[in-house]
Amino acid sequence: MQEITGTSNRILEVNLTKKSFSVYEVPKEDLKLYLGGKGLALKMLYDRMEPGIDPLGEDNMIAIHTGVLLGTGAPCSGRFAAVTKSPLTGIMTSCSCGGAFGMALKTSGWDGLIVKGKSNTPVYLYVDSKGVEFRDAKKLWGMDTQKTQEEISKDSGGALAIGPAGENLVLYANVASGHRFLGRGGMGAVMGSKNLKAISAKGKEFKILPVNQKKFEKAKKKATDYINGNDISAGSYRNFGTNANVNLNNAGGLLPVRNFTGGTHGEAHKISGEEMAEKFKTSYSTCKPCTILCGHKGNINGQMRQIPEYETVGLMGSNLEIFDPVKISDFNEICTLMGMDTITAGGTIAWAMEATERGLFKSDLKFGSADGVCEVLKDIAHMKGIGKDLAMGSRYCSKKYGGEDFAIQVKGLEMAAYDPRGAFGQGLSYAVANRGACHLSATAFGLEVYLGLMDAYSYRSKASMVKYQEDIYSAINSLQTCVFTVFPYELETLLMKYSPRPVLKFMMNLMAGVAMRFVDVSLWPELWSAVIGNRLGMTAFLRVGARVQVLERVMNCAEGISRKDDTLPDRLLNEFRKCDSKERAIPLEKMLNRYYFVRGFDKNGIPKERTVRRLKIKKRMAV
Amino acid sequence: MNINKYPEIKSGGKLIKKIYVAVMLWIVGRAIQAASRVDREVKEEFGRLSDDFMMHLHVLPSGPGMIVGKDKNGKVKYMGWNPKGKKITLDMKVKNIEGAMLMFTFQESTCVASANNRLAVSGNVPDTMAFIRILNIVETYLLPKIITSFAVKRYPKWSQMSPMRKYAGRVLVYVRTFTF
Amino acid sequence: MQIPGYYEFCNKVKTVSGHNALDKLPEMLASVNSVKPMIITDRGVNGAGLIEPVKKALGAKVKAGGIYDDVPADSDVKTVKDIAAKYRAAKCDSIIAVGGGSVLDTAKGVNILVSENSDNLMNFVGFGALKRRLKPLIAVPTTSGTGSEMTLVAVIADHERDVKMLFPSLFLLPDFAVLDSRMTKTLPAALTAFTAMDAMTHACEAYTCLSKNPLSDSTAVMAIKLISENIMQGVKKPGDMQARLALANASALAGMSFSNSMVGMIHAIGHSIGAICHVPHGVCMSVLLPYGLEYNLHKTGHLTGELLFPLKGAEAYNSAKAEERPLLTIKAIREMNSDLRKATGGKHPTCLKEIVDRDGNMMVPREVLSDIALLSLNDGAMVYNPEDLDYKDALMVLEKAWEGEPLDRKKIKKGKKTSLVKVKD
Amino acid sequence: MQIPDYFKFFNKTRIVSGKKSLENIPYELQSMDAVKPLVITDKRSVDEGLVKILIDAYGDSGLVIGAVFDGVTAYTSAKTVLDAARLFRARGCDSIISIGGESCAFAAKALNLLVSHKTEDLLQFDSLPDNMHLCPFIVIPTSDSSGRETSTRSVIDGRIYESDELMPDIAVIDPRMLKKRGKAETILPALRAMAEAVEACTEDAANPMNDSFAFASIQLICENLAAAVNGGSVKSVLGLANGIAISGIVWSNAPEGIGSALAEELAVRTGNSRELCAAVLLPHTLDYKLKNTKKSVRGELLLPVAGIDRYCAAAETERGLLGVEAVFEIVKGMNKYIPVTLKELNIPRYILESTAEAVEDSFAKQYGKGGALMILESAYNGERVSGGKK
Repeated sequence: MQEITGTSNRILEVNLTKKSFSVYEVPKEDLKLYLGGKGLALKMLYDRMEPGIDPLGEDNMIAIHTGVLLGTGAPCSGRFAAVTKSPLTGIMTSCSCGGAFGMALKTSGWDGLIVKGKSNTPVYLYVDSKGVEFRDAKKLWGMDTQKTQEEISKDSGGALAIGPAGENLVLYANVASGHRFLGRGGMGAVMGSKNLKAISAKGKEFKILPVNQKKFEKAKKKATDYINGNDISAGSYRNFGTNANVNLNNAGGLLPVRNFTGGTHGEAHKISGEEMAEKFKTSYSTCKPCTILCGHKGNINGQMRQIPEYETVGLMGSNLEIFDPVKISDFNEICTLMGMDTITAGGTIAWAMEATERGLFKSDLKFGSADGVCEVLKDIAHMKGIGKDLAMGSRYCSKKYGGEDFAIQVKGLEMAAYDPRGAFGQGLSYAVANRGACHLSATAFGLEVYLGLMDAYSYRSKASMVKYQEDIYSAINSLQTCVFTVFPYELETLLMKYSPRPVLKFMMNLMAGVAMRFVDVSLWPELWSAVIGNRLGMTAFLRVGARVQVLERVMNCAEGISRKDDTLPDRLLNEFRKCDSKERAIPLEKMLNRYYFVRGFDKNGIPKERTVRRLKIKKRMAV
Repeated sequence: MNINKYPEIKSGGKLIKKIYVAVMLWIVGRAIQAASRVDREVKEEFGRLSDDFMMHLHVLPSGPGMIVGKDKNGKVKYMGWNPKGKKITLDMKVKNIEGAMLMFTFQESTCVASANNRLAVSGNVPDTMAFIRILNIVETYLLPKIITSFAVKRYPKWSQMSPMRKYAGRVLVYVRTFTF
Repeated sequence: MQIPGYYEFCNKVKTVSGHNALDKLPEMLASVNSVKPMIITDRGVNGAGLIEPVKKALGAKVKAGGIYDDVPADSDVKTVKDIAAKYRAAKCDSIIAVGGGSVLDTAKGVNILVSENSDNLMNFVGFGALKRRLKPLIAVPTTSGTGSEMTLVAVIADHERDVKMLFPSLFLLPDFAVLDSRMTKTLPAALTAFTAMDAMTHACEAYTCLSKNPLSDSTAVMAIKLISENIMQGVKKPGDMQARLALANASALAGMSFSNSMVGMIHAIGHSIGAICHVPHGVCMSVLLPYGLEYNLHKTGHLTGELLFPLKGAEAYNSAKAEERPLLTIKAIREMNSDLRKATGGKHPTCLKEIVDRDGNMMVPREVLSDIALLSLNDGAMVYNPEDLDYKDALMVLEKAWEGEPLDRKKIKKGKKTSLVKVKD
Repeated sequence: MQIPDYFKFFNKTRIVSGKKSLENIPYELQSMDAVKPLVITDKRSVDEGLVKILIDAYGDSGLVIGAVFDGVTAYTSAKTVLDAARLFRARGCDSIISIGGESCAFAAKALNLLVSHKTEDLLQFDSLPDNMHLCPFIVIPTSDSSGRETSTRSVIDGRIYESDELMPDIAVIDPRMLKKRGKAETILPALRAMAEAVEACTEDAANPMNDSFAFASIQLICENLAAAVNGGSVKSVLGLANGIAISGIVWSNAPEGIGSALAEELAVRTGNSRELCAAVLLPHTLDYKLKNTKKSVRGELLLPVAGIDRYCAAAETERGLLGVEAVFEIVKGMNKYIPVTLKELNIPRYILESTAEAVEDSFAKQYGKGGALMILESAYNGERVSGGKK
């Protein structure tokens, strides 16, 4: 078992057309500026890909990067990042996943993988320390994600696989690694368009050792104490998983009900984490290694199944007014096997139900009734019947059949299960998130509703709060560690833990920009510099986040994104939730102007020359 | 969507404008009556009109009006504003108070006003033409040259040739208009 | 194209134009769901066999409710009542009016009576009397000049009380105007010339009078262009269907233009000549056109200058300087009149004294001019003329028009000069 | 002047434009037997005080406004129309007035369909007859209008409803309703309207009546655009609004041209506004037509675009080319305020290809196989169309 201290900095560049591969050494400069994970993967695509290429064409690429912390045993570091150009939204999409493939790839001696070109026959890759083998995948073609992984994991530590949805180019097909997914943006369809069925890695050939073992152990212990001390990471998430959000959102009026018309629902408790844990006697089934342990599995009428995450429960449950956890779990299983993103599938089916109700679309889907949904999901995966249209996402369908005002999506990506009208900051976050309506770009509702540190119904200082959270999340995704570490690492620090709540509230509401600077985010850079060896201060860490965010915006603007796309669907701007008697509307324009100013964009949402230069982003595309 | 969030809206009134137009109509009515005695041309025009000529110029829907016509023995008289009990042969309706304001602040001459479809005239056409000519002459008497030259296509030549007729006429018309 | 301070433009008529546009008649009737139309025409049109294409177009599917073909030269109340009675007896549900201005006015009158099912036209006189859409009315003009298929005024005379009733209402606009070149195929050369010049006058006056507006301007320019390009062809070769269609379109365009921008002194005087000497309307128009433009030169000289382009084409316009253009336009119209006179073998007059009836004696004696002048002062069109006219001005114009010499412009009493182009006296 | 063998022309809308035209509305409604209108508008028009101006104009008319429904949003959905219909019936209204841009007019037309047929279901109207009796409908264009208010079309939930009767009875263009807008917001609706009018009169099936309307619209827009954008004088803004309103009528009487089809498809795919796409594509569609179609571009186009003097000074054969160049001048002259190439909009190539493909087949006969793509490519980098005559 050889050893790697720090990182190997070696990236595999695989060309599917020529069936060849080469090794790319990451320059020190990029490692310093982009750390790794999402940041480095994005930078690699920025250097190689021209704007305006067809996402399902031959020139699209997928860049996977494991990040520095993976394999070192740091808490919640079992995740890797992947970036590509999304066929669903036509702009860049970056996902992170906790599957076993990451560890396998890292311990095979590689830091990342770039896939280019297109193979004319179905193929899957086998990676080991020597390089890449192109193996025929004809007999794998058509298998679901779990069966595919069983087939090829005889000689591999972990694998990535697409299901029938990816093969049939469903625009929101995802990529499975064990029970975890590179979920959003249709990365499965990109692999499908390259006839790439799976990638498996041998793993367990190298041992990853941090450069400064003593400093790393100290930081690791501090991190573990924080996690175990925090009541969110150790309390609600550890016991009930992400579904702990159901009751919180229901109380805060954020729960999506009947295609985002209602904010709460009486029967929401049936699908809450607490009830499911007790009903299905759940046990842990998480990314490896993890300290928070939020993933769960349970006995659902006789079968041991992964408990659906909150997003699935929200969008395929309350959003369709279905409150039977077993049914939701059935939908989740089909999406897992077929390899489809449950958020977009849920959002599109919710649109279809309302469009049918209004006579714009022909289907027998009805709110509140689960029958027909399983068949529709299968039809979508195989592009049959109405599935052919629904496979294109709700933006395409609403443009074709009408009903654009209740297609709940931004830039083509369906909205996650938090209704922004209950947390205005979240509305801004959805509008400006680089990926589309994604909640992992900045979880503003956490501060506004869960912790109650900011007034949910005011626009004041929301822009600087969203900008700060976007930076910290991008930075965390560039280490590559789990974003749930935000709660313990930030809230358990001395300043935040012991300062009185009213002072915190006052500071956050009025001077969020200033208040944010006092938050102690030193733990992440400590872990990172312990592993790599060279110093990374807190401000430099946040600047990496800002650099990655602005780079992604530059790449998106080169695809035509500007202020006209930073908006919310009509329903969320002009209609009001049933539970909101005061009928408060989201002041998006005000927040947007402030956000552009804080971000250094011009009035039309294009990054200014000065901003790009100051963040040391190499000018490559005419924006 | 609750209905009573969208209330019915009654139309307000434009009292000052109505008063202004009423006063102007009164003055012009009286001035026509005066001019029919003072000015030769106006007398001829009225002469050519039928005996039961009765003209009612009023503002829709219920705005001020004036009635000028020939009484029993053929004399031209201003007969107030109430059309009840009178047989109107020429009915000139101004479509709205704003149209009347444009006319009586002389931003639009009578010809331009009818060209702009501000007036709805029913009754035979020759009477209308005669009335317009009479109105032009009366305006020449009532108003100074600068204003009238806006209100008329061509400032009447006779006012240069015989200033006596114009100024004497103007004095007489004013006297008759404001004495009862 | 200066946007005026205020204007209104309306032409709610569905125009259907083409060499055999009449074949679409059943389709039109269906679209206004009428199954039993009544055809109204006059003896001249029926005699010339112009009803055959209409009957053929209706064919088996649609049975005409009846044909009434003795509408007199100018419409009167009695005829309207007769037709209305026939219409009700045959339970018709729409009217097809085939003919000139008087047939159309009669049809409009009938349409009022049958739609409002009353018998007395009097209580619909004047503005705003009609409040609802009337029954369908399809106009098939057989002369390319009056443009009455596009106008909203119906004039019906009441001969007992010798008064002309005016019915100005948007609801009187026909639903369809069918411009079929076969309808004017048999129009003799002289009539073609008169009616075309009538349309030309409509367009020229619409371009220069007070209610001038962008749409009337562009339709007027288009009409003049079509007429100047096709009039000679239409007169010389009556069989040329393309020229016929062009003239029919031009007349409709001119109708569209003048029914919104109104006409001025030329029509005022023309109506009076028609009323006193019973001269066909088109004849007076072609003679008086140059004089009207000359009289208003100091007011609308620049607009008359712009008319040179549709009349004589781009080269003539470009080679002339701005000051010369108005006079060139008037000269061009006079030349057109004399060319038409040659082409129609002397039937087309260039001045009032040359107007002769069928058996050659003069229709407009000199001594009648003063009555015409007086009558023209009271014609509604005078309101829209850019310059005022009193009795002496009208008489001077008529005398010059009688002689056939151009106006002596020094004699014109000029109000405020608004012409942007200084035209040499 | 070539007259087609057969054509139809219909303009139901009466244009009332200019000073104090709003005050005519009570009289006009009464002359159509209506006394109680429902006003359909959007929040922006209410905030700008346009509704207040109408209410003042109603002063002394003795009439009542049924209600002011301001629920119309940029994307008009059936739900909004049904709400308006409920309000219409509850207040016992008998006519409709729409204040605002395209979406208010579309909602008003759909409302007219619903209340005149006393039904709740919009979807039954897939093909509309041309002789329905609808309630009196008055449109009041504002600075957001881009021409479709006075057209025969209404788009609700992305579905198209088209009939001659949907045209408004009267379009009242009053300078007080034309509030000042930013430079781009003034230019775009005007250029889109000009694109519709230019396309209508350069089609093969152009007829003299629609041409005269188109020429009037183009001339009004070209003459007033520069003044309206810089100084914004009342006359120029009023002229522009008239030009835009007339272009709606012209568009309804002409077959759909390749330019507007491409603009529509591009707007749907890229999220840019229809006005911007139409403005960018206009010169290049013309340029392609000039060089690669049999009929090329007729000389008469130069007259309204460049004015009578430049037209008469140009040689007969040159006019087509000069007309196209004049259009280039006008559109490209606006590059300080709006993007004038697809490149500036960063539209990826594969979207250009799929747009061209979607539009190709219905115009292949007239524009040849690769026509649509060539137009988009030349619009991408802003150069003249390659190949063809010059």
